[in-house]
Amino acid sequence: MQEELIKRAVELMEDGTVNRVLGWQKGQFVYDITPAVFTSADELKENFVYNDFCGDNLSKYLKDETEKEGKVLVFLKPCDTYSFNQLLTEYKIHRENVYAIGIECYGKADVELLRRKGIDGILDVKNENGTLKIATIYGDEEVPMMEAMAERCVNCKSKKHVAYDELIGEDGEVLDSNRFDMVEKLEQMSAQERFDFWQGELSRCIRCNACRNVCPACTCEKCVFDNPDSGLYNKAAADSFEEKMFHIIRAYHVAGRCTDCGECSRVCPEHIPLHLLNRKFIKDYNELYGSFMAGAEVGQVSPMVDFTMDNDAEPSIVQKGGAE
Amino acid sequence: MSVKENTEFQPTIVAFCCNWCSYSGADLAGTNRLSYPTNVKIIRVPCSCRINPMFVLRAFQRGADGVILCGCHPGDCHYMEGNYHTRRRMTLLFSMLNYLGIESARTRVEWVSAAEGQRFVDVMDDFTAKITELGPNRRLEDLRCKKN
Amino acid sequence: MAIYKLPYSDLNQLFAAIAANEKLYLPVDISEDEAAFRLWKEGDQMTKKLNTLRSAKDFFFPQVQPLAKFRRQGQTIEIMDDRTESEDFVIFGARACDVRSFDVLDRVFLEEPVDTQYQTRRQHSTVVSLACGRPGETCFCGSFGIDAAKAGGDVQAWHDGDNFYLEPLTDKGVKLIDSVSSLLTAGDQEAVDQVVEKIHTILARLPLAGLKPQDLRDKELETFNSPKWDELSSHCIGCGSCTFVCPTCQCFDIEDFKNGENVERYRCWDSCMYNEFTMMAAGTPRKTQKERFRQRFMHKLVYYPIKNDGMYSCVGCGRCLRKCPIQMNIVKVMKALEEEA
Amino acid sequence: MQRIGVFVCHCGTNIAATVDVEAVAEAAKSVPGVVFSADYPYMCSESGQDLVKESVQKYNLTNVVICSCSPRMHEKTFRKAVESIGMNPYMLEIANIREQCSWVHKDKEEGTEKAIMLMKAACAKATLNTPLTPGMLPVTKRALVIGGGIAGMQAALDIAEAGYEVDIVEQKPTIGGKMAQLDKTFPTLDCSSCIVTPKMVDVGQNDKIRILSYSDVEEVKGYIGNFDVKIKRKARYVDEDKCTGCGLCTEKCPMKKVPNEWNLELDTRSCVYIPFAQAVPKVATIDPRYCLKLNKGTCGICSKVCGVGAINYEAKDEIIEEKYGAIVAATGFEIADISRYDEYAYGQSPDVVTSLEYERLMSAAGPFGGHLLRPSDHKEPKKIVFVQCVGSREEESCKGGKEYCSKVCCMYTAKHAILTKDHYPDTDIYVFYIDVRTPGKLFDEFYRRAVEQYGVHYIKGAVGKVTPHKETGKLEVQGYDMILNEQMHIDADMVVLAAAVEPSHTARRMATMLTAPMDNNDFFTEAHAKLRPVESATAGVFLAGMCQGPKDIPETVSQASAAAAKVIGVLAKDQLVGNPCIAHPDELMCNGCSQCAGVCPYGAITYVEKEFRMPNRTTKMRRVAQVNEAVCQGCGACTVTCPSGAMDLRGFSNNEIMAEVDALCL
Repeated sequence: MQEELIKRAVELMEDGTVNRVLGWQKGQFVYDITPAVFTSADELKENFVYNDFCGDNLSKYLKDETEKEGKVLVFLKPCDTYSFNQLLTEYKIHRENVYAIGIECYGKADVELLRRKGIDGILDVKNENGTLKIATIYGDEEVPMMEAMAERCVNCKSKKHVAYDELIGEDGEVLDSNRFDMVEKLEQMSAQERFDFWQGELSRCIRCNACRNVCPACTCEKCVFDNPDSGLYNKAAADSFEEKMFHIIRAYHVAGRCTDCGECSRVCPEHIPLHLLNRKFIKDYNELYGSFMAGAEVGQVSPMVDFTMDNDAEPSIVQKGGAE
Repeated sequence: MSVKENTEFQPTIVAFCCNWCSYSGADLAGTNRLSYPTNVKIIRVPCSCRINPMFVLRAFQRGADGVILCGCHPGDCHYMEGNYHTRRRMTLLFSMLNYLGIESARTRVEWVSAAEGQRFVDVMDDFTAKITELGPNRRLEDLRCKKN
Repeated sequence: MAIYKLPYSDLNQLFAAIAANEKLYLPVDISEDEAAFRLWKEGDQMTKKLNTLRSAKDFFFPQVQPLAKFRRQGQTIEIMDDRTESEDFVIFGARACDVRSFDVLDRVFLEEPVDTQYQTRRQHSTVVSLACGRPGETCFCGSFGIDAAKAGGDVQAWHDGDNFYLEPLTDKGVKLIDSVSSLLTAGDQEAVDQVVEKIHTILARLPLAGLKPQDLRDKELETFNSPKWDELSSHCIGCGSCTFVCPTCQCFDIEDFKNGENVERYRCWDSCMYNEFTMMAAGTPRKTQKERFRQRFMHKLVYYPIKNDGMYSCVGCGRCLRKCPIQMNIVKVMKALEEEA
Repeated sequence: MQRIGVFVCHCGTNIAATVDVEAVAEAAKSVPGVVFSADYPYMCSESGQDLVKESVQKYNLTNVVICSCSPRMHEKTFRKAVESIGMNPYMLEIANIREQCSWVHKDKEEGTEKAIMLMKAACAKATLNTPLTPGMLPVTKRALVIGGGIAGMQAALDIAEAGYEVDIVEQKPTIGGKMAQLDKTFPTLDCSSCIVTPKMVDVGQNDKIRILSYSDVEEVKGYIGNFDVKIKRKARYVDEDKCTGCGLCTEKCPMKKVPNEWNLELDTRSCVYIPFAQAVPKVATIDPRYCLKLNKGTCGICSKVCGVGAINYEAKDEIIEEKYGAIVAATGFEIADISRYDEYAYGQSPDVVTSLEYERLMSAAGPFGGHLLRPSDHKEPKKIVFVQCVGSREEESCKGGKEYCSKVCCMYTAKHAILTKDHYPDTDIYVFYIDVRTPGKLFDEFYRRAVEQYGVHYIKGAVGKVTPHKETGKLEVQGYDMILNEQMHIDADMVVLAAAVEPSHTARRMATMLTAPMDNNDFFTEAHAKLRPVESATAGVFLAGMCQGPKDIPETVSQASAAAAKVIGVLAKDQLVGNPCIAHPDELMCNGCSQCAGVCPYGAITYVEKEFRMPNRTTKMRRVAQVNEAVCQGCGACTVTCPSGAMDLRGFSNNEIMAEVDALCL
């Protein structure tokens, strides 16, 4: 796959379709891959990488990238294409300045999941038919890819590319995933249990803002949490209230725009399952106002700005349905 | 803070009322010399759709034990659609608070028209009673804002 | 100094004995993935993980720290000192990198004007370090002359699976060992040397073992103007994860929390990666992410060494290597700068 | 730094009985920013107002907080008072310590405590007040009326009467609308043409009114006082100014087989045509779909016979641009398509007709010259069945019918029955109904006349099936009488269906252009169902007639006159004063995501590309929101949608509301 992508990128650069390529760059280990812009065939051949660890969603970079001179080539995994469309919906990408290639994805590995298994000192990881063969300082290990796969990929919502100029590999289908199972499980807990769960998770937050800054939906010129005049400004949670405040507002502000790409949970240094907050909103509006997938199409009206006169539930439904 | 300090729990209740219906309804309750608990403190907003989730959270942070939003009945909004937006936004916000384990009875939306002075009183009586029963807000409090 | 030992199985008794006298903080598992220092309570096990996610700097320089309260009464304002005197406490199991980070921070906070909050906490602490039996691929403390096998602190410790070895290095350390001496027996240097030897063998095989920082003290301007910064910073998302997991980052902001008519003043960590860092009336001095990114690494690799006799403000703990959302980090920066040189 | 003055009203004993007003005034003294406080028996009295004014001047107050009755009562009074001495009226806040404190609480201690909190909250908000100035907007003193039916004509005449110019845009070649097609009107039975054609003439002759017939509104931009409208004048191929309406061309036109819309296609007309004798403007129009000259290049007879040379085959559609200060939407209605109701055999037999077709059949200007004949065999019908509520009052799930009541059918069916009986007393008439609804002056009397005096058979029940029998020419009507609980069979000669009315099919497009809201049925929504029934929520757009909901002629005319009065109210002003409490985007923070426009009920938000200064002497074009101050009504829906808080509401800003929250909670 990697070779194919490089070949096509070089072609498109050579025929003048694009003048640079937004992709993934090799790191010093097998897994520390950095998003990067490549401007020559040599750079591509030397440093471009596409492997099991290329989890980064590149679409948000297009916000700045498409404001530059000339067309940029971007590689988008199926879930990234949703973010791409959502950014287009919000006028964040200049479509004419980007050439999007949709690429297949069978799920990405998360090195933290290997570490969770006690595997450390990782020197190399090879995927051989669904088994990760890991070389470490302390000996070799084997882990089935499924067990090293990020939660968002295990519960992949769609293998379909909803936007692209060209496709490399197969296009898939929207999947009937189990991504709401954990939300449901939480819903079925008692209020006290839920409170304890979230208190435990959110109290670990260090307010590094990685979840926000990586989020393709977070494109504000100035975030309310960075704005001393907003009434929400704060740099660190000085009280546990502020941990909740930050995460409730963050999730609320992206509700109806969040494509459930899972970047927030991927980057959280504390492994807080932030996607469970976003998914709660998604699950709620799907159930209450009809199925909606942000980014499925450009120009959709989000359920957060829409309403029906007669069919919308009253807020009291929360009390009736909620476990106490 | 209530004068009945140290006797029983006196909740702080913030009621956001839209200018056209509910605030007038509250005025009517006064004009008719009806009565509801002093715990209820009303904030006037042009429309219930003006109420930002952050106001609701702010109220809890600063010491509210219950927050209630009142607007025109669906279909009667002075701005035609405002309360439809409120309905969705607050349903989703309340659901999220509930999901985080915050007691769902602490938040409420009620539609009160300008003619429903009695209803305003009934709603506030009931809400105050429910919050009193529920006790002080502990799950969404900010310790710095607690009175000492 | 003398070496003491106790059977590994008696570790819990050691914890209990220390905790009987003062507060004991121990790295424990807080989730499947991460460990953190927590106040020890009966039954807590020391984590098997290499290191805590948040560094041990939290003990001396916590993320949020109250400074003062302003209470308003009528037309008068009362200012209340909010600082509390610290109690004695023990940090147990800090790694060599974190122990070195205290030296880095000391040079900032204990310089005139002395940060009394930091100073108080430092004075009240006793640090028991622990050698790294299983360093990870992201470790590069050796690059800064740190020996993960001899972790330093007030007491340094090792374990070889069967026994736990302790060596007091300072008066505070001796005092701590004395207070628990009933549990300890004399240890043999040879056993410790074996552990050290074993660790050194592993350290030599680490992928970043050969990494050596350049002395850039007389290349301040060239480094500042290096074209590499553009590329290195180009995909930085400007979050603060590297800063907040870093054991040596020491920037903070002072904020007021308006609480009705009262104000609570506190300080909290800030990150030079944030665009509102050192915001002034006229705006921010570092307007682009490149400038902010450069600031962080210039500080660690150039400015700090210039002021501190060549000591780097990085201890090679590798936390930022693991936590950066886009996997850009100080090692890549060091390598890129070296490439250019 | 703020210098706030707090004024506490006793309101006689209304407040003072349950609130220790002096304690409130005293407590105010220690509130940050307050430099003066006082209590007074009646703040709203002239001397009370004087106290406020004097204090403002004496203590250099920047803000005033009045603790008194509801702001809905005296906010305006006090704002006027402070404005009179040069203070910005929006630097004043009211703490409602009467309706929401003294009157609802009995315990004086508690009441006082709460009043103090309300006072503090008002002070907290006042501290953040900023001076607001309403925008002034110029007014183009001309009106546009969309639709030339009775509603549009009446509105235009009333506006013209007040001295303002009006343009009527009518899509058909003539004004007159549906009313001109009616035979008689209920309940007076006067001839519809006889009352509507003089109106048409009045409109045509009024020098303040310009009729733009055979035209469509193409684009509406702007806002109250300043609408920019593009109107398409469809090519008529006849010069309106030259044509005298002599009708010679229509006689000579060889293409005579064009279905005649005017008679609902019950007969035919020529290709170049004048819709009916009293058409206004009375000029011919060439139907380009059928014209031989336009389609095949042959014929050209009309041009040859026209004595004034009015025919112009080269004519093109033309777009004209006009400015208006106010717009009346009077787009009227259509008869709903009932072809899907197979059971009534509409479309299968020409003798099954809609009520409007029946009007034409009875009309003296209709296809049979006023002689009631069956369309199939031109024989007089002896037995007629009327079916009510065809397509009205139905569940949508049923056949896509209308849930609403079409309102006029009960009455016009009674009218049809009476008229038929009047002219042809031996006709048997059956009316199948669900309910008979006759609210209206002399309406029930009229209906009772049909039943009691004319012996029309009213049957509560439904018609299940109409079967046309070719051999007998009869229509077999199977019905069900709910009162007798029995099936009925009637061999009718004609069946008349009271088809639902629905808004004009152009209404949705029009509403989008006008940014005027519509309901699910495509009726325009009024700004307030009770209190602003002739205004659209979009400022400067007014509603008249069926486009707002089913209504009869007198209701339509009253609404049209009311709408005209509202238009005159706008046009009479040289400038409009805006509401200063409106949304306002901070362009530096707006990222142009465009969610706010999605919730604005007034279409007040638009986006522009603006250039911003960026670091290192660069600039960047960015999409940012703009709020049209004339259109925004200040609901605040957009402010909550804006994640960055770039959109804020003046007078009720985020910080002002949160300051109140803080003061009330702490």
